[in-house]
Amino acid sequence: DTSGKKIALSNNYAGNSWRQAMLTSWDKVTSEAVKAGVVAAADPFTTAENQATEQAAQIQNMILQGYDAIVLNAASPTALNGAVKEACDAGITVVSVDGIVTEPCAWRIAVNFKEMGRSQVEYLSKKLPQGGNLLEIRGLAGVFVDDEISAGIHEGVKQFPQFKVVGSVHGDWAQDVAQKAVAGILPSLPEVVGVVTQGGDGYGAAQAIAAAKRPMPVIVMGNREDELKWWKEQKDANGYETMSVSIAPGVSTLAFWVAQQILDGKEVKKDLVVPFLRIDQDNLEQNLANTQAGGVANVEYSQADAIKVIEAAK
Amino acid sequence: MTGNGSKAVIEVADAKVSFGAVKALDGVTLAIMPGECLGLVGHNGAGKSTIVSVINGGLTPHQGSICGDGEILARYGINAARARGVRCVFQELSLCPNLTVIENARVLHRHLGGFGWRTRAKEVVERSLDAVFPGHGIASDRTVGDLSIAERQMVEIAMAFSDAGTTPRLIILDEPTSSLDASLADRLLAHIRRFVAAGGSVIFISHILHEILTTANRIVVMKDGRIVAERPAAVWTEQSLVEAMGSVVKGEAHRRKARDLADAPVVVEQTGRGMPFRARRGEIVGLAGLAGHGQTRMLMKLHATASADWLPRRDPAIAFVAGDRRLNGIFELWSILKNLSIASLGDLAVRGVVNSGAETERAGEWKRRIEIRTPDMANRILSLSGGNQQKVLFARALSTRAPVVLMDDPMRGVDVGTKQEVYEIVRQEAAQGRTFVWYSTEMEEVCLCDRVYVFREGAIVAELAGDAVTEENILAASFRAEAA
Amino acid sequence: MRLTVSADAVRLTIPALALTLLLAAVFWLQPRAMSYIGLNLLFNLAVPIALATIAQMLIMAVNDLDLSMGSFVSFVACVAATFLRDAPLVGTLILAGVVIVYSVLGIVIHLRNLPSIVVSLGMSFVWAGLAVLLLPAPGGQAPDWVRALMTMKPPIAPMAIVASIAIAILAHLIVMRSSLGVVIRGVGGNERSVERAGWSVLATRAGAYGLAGIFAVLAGIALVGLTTSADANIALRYTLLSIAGVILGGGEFIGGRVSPVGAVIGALTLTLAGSFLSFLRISPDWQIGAQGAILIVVLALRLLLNRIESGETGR
Amino acid sequence: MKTLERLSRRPWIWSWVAVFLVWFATIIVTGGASTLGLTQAALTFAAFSIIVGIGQMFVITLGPGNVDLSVPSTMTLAGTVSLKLMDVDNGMILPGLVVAVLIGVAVGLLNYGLIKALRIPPIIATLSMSFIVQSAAIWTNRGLRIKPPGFLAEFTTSGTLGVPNVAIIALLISLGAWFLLERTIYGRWISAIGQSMPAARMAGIPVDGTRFVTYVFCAVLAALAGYLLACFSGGAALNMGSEYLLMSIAVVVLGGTAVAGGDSNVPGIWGASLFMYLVVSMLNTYGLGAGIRLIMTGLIIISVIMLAGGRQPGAR
Ligand SMILES: Nc1ncnc2c1ncn2[C@@H]1O[C@H](COP(=O)(O)OP(=O)(O)OP(=O)(O)O)[C@@H](O)[C@H]1O
Ligand SMILES: Nc1ncnc2c1ncn2[C@@H]1O[C@H](COP(=O)(O)OP(=O)(O)OP(=O)(O)O)[C@@H](O)[C@H]1O
Ligand SMILES: [Mg+2]
Ligand SMILES: [Mg+2]
Repeated sequence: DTSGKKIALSNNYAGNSWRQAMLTSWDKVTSEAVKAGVVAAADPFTTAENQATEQAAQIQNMILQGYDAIVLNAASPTALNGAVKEACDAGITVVSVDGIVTEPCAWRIAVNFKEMGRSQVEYLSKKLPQGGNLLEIRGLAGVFVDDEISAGIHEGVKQFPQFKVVGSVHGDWAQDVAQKAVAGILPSLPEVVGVVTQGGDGYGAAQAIAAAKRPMPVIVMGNREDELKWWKEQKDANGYETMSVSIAPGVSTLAFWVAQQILDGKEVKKDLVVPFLRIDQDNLEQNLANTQAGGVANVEYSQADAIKVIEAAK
Repeated sequence: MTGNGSKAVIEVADAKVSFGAVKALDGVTLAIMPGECLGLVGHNGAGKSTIVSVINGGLTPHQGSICGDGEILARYGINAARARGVRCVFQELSLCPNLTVIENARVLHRHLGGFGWRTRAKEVVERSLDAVFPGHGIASDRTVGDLSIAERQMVEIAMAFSDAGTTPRLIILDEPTSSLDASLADRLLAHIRRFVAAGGSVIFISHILHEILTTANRIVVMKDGRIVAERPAAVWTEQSLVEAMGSVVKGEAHRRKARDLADAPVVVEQTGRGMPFRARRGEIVGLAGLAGHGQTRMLMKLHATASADWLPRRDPAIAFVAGDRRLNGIFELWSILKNLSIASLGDLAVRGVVNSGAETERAGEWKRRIEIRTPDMANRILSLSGGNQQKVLFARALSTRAPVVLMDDPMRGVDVGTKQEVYEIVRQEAAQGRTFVWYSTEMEEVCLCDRVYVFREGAIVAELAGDAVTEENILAASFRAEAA
Repeated sequence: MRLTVSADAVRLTIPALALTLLLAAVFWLQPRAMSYIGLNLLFNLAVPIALATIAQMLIMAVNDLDLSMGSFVSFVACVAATFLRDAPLVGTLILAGVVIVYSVLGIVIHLRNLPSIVVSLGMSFVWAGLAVLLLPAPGGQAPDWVRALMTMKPPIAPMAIVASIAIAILAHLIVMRSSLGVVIRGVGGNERSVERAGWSVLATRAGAYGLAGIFAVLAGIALVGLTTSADANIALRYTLLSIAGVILGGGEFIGGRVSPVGAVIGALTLTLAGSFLSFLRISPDWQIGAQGAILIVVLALRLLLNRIESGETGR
Repeated sequence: MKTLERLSRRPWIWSWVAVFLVWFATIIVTGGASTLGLTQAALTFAAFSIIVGIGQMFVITLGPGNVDLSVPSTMTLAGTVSLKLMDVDNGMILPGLVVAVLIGVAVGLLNYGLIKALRIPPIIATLSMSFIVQSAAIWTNRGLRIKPPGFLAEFTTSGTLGVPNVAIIALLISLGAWFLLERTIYGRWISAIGQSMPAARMAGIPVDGTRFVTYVFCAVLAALAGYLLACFSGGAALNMGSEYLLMSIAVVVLGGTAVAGGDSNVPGIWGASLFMYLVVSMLNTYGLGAGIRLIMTGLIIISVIMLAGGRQPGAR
């Protein structure tokens, strides 16, 4: 019985649509759970700036506030370990998700970001068997997710040597930054057949390429509504084909249920994996219809989903 | 050399210094003997401060040599000068306002360091303050920024006379009395005489001639970067000094005839502690009293009430001539021209756009009118000497249409000739209906006013009008409260 | 002598009162914080901030501003989590080297009469780049001795409090009591007069920057001791935090008016303000805005207390 | 020779020299084939930094400590709110613009209100305000990306006679700013305030009014830039302004405006903005990693200021 337990969400960043979708999902799912008496409280907290130090302080405050579990989307996989350890020592269950932490006492609900990067190249190799030049758009330098996805992409290129990454820019996971960076490097690039991305940057790249009046390469999308819509327009106009992949913001709700299960005394393995959310040519319309205008394609999880994930890991 | 046996403390021979086209020093030879007070006078921009910088080691002349005690000093710099006991009180205040008096002493005396320096510095400063300005009432742990200008000047002077390891031998005082009232100035002059009698040397620069005449042993007159006359003090008179400086003698600054202005409308008014303040149209109202007794504060308050902070006024109500020009007078990055026109831009602009032709013309007019010494009004304001900068501030205020002009001891560092001209301008403007509120530390100026308010401890304690405006009456009023 | 202390104390009362009020509010909201462990949790992340604030204060004392503080502390954290642990000698040499770089920056800024804001802006890119090269992805591990030091449990008061007091005293001795400190502040107050007294302003500025470098290095090391590992972006917000801390503590941008004890109090206040907010449980939409609001409130408090104080002393 | 010497004393010349060097180094990689594309891209993206940079320059001119840190969040709020209001409707373009400008006015008003009422340093006041404004942006539509009206999207991404439209807008704003600074009383006033606030007050300048207008002006330009950027990049994002915090300050100071206040110049903003964009493009083109890229950017900034600094500012 967890009806007396309090769970907190520690979030390090709220400045983009993905994180906003995550917060919305959290609110939707947990407020029902609280109403149903499953848990006593499920409060979300966001730091003002995207910094590990501020999030560490936030976790320390949660310890003082007496939460029983903390769901954590971490600014850094390692820099919060000190605070997480303190929380564990205080008897608090810590479940990290999306941005996971390496501290052994915490649970991790991880997305295989490497695989996410590799699968993009794999997809391209099926679409463009003859290979060609790729442009890579990276995220924010020095952030774990950026490094992982990029490593996956380069692994993929090694696996499919017909591809060559001829240019690499940092788009900071933002459409406008990506647009700017791509526009700057594009004039000096040879013909590009594919653009591999990290999410949130595909539409910006498409705009920059269109502005330069170049043939449109295959741009891997990141599940944003504007990306999907653009894709749909292109598809209708000239049969444009690509795929879209990202992690669903709703994973926070999965973490919520996992934390609830742990508090309930269930045996749960420390490392759980969630699949990423992939959209393909055939299910584009369906996904687009389900995505809020201006939002991110999303999946929310139920208690049953959580139990399934936990069982699968055993 | 000078030929009277003993060797000069410092001797500068044929020093030349130029700043761009301006020849600040054009071959100056000057020797300071032990046990003498050398008076140095000259119009604004004559090169007095520049020769001081050379002697002090802060400025290497482009040509010429410096000797000390008979030997040529090849590598002369600030530290060499200090090691020889040369100390300087600069024309502009040069303490660190954020430090306490003690800490300033530490900065000034490089060799005061080591464990427990605070105690030693405190001793050094207080001893010297007590000696120069007995009964000064300045606590040595106060932050300099909290002191009044007069107090800061006192501290600075006392520091120069203080002895922390190296005995001061030559003390240079560049207009030290400009912020001091008469009684403090007297104390300083007395101390200079004592110091000189004990064998020390002093270079004393002032525009207040009687101070020089009563204190110096020998007086040197500078003009346009050269020494034009040098005689023992006893043979100089105020008259002959002024003549030597090149100013036309206007005789005693004559008092204007007492006018009856009782019917003129009151244009500014302020009540507070003490007697109310009131100024009528066309009147010259003086603010007197010992320095730092609330006169400047009163001016600031008058200015604040009559000037707009949010919306520009179509007709300026009040203009201000600053005394502390570094702090609230000049704009250092700008040319002389822009500095002059800033307060009257409203008249020189059409719909907010400045008419640069009219601006240049207006500036040229004022350059002639009060003789700003510069080849080109487009030069930077900092290329002017202190007194000339002050003239620009005058021109700035007078060129507005404001019916009231506040003056915060504006003649600081202005030479005698210019002063006479400015007095004349003030008189003319007053006759045409402009009101002047004039704070001055110089009695002569206060006596030019139609009416005088005497300040004491932040309040007006006396009002003197017409023939009652005399030095004796003002002094009496200034000190009356003390006696009470 | 006694008077000096009390004059300083008067200036300190305002930030100190702000801190006390905030602390009282936090205790009222969350009585659990009123314990040894609670205080440690509230304040331990303030220790590196306090050190960075002192570093910033030293730079501000000579009328400069360091916009690279955050990326420099991040860089130091990266060095501490890698070299300092794996090859202590190399790590120490690197850290000594960057302190020298800081001094050199002071020299360059002085000699070429450059705006410190631009130079440090440029340096912030350089430090960030070096940090990314050193740790492309977050990682590394704090040296054990650092970890041990930062998690020490001294008797009576928690480590966070002890360390803050120690930092305040040390900085006070250096900046307010030592001759070097006086000259550094003198340069901020009136550079020309310091020069005329025969001091080398160049050397003084180099000294101030070097000292700031040392404190910033300590901040980076302390930070790694708390977080156990580093990343290239770990302390970016220290730039603005350190400036805000100095201001909160009664310091000023120009004129060499600084207060080390005030700066430490300012850093503690800023940290506490964050905690105060999370105890209030504001709607997520407005949590970021509330951080702004609390800064405003704390500063308004400073103004209010200032008014009261100036009313009392009649100044 | 004379002109060369006079030119070398202009504070903005160094950023322009740097621009040409970097531009040349970049196009040489492709043997000049990328000239037109790169130049157009540079003009397009520099335009946004120019617009926010000009506003920031006016504020920085007000003297030490004056800086507006709320620029990024103002851009975000103006972008999100106006795009939400226009809701892809071409007929709502003007109301959208008006709302963006009003947001700028409101932020500027609050900024100066805080500075004045609480007497806190502008750097702290605007930082606090930026948090509040950012929250307001989150609160209005939680970061949903709404597309701009078709006409605006088309207008902002295309050009006239080969010159990007946004660059033309930036040019018009720059000309206006230059005129304000060099020819009007207002320009004199901010320069005077920047040199010495007490002196400005004593010279009869309405100090508060002038500073207030300047902060509003800066916020309005930021809002305008946010509006344009949101239209240009196909929707407003919550983090769309974040780059422009350091950028707006960097272009001002690199452009030769005195950080100590009182002295500003518009051509330098253009040089510096183009430079900041081209440097990143150049390093990307050369395929350098993020670390090296950052280090190079920093070193180049320092070298430019070393070349430009140490000069004796001429009489103005
Ligand atoms: N600035 C950031 N700092 C840290 N993590 C981030 C940042 N931006 C995105 N992430 C993380 O990177 C991963 C991918 O996020 P994603 O890029 O899909 O969102 P997003 O691009 O920011 O959304 P949006 O469309 O609008 O910009 C997620 O784990 C997300 O939380
Ligand atoms: N730093 C400088 N740059 C350019 N010109 C200077 C500089 N310092 C002094 N001058 C010029 O040198 C000349 C001598 O100046 P100085 O300050 O020595 O005059 P002064 O006799 O002290 O005048 P005052 O009585 O007004 O103080 C003046 O014409 C002045 O304009
Ligand atoms: Mg994104
Ligand atoms: Mg002089």
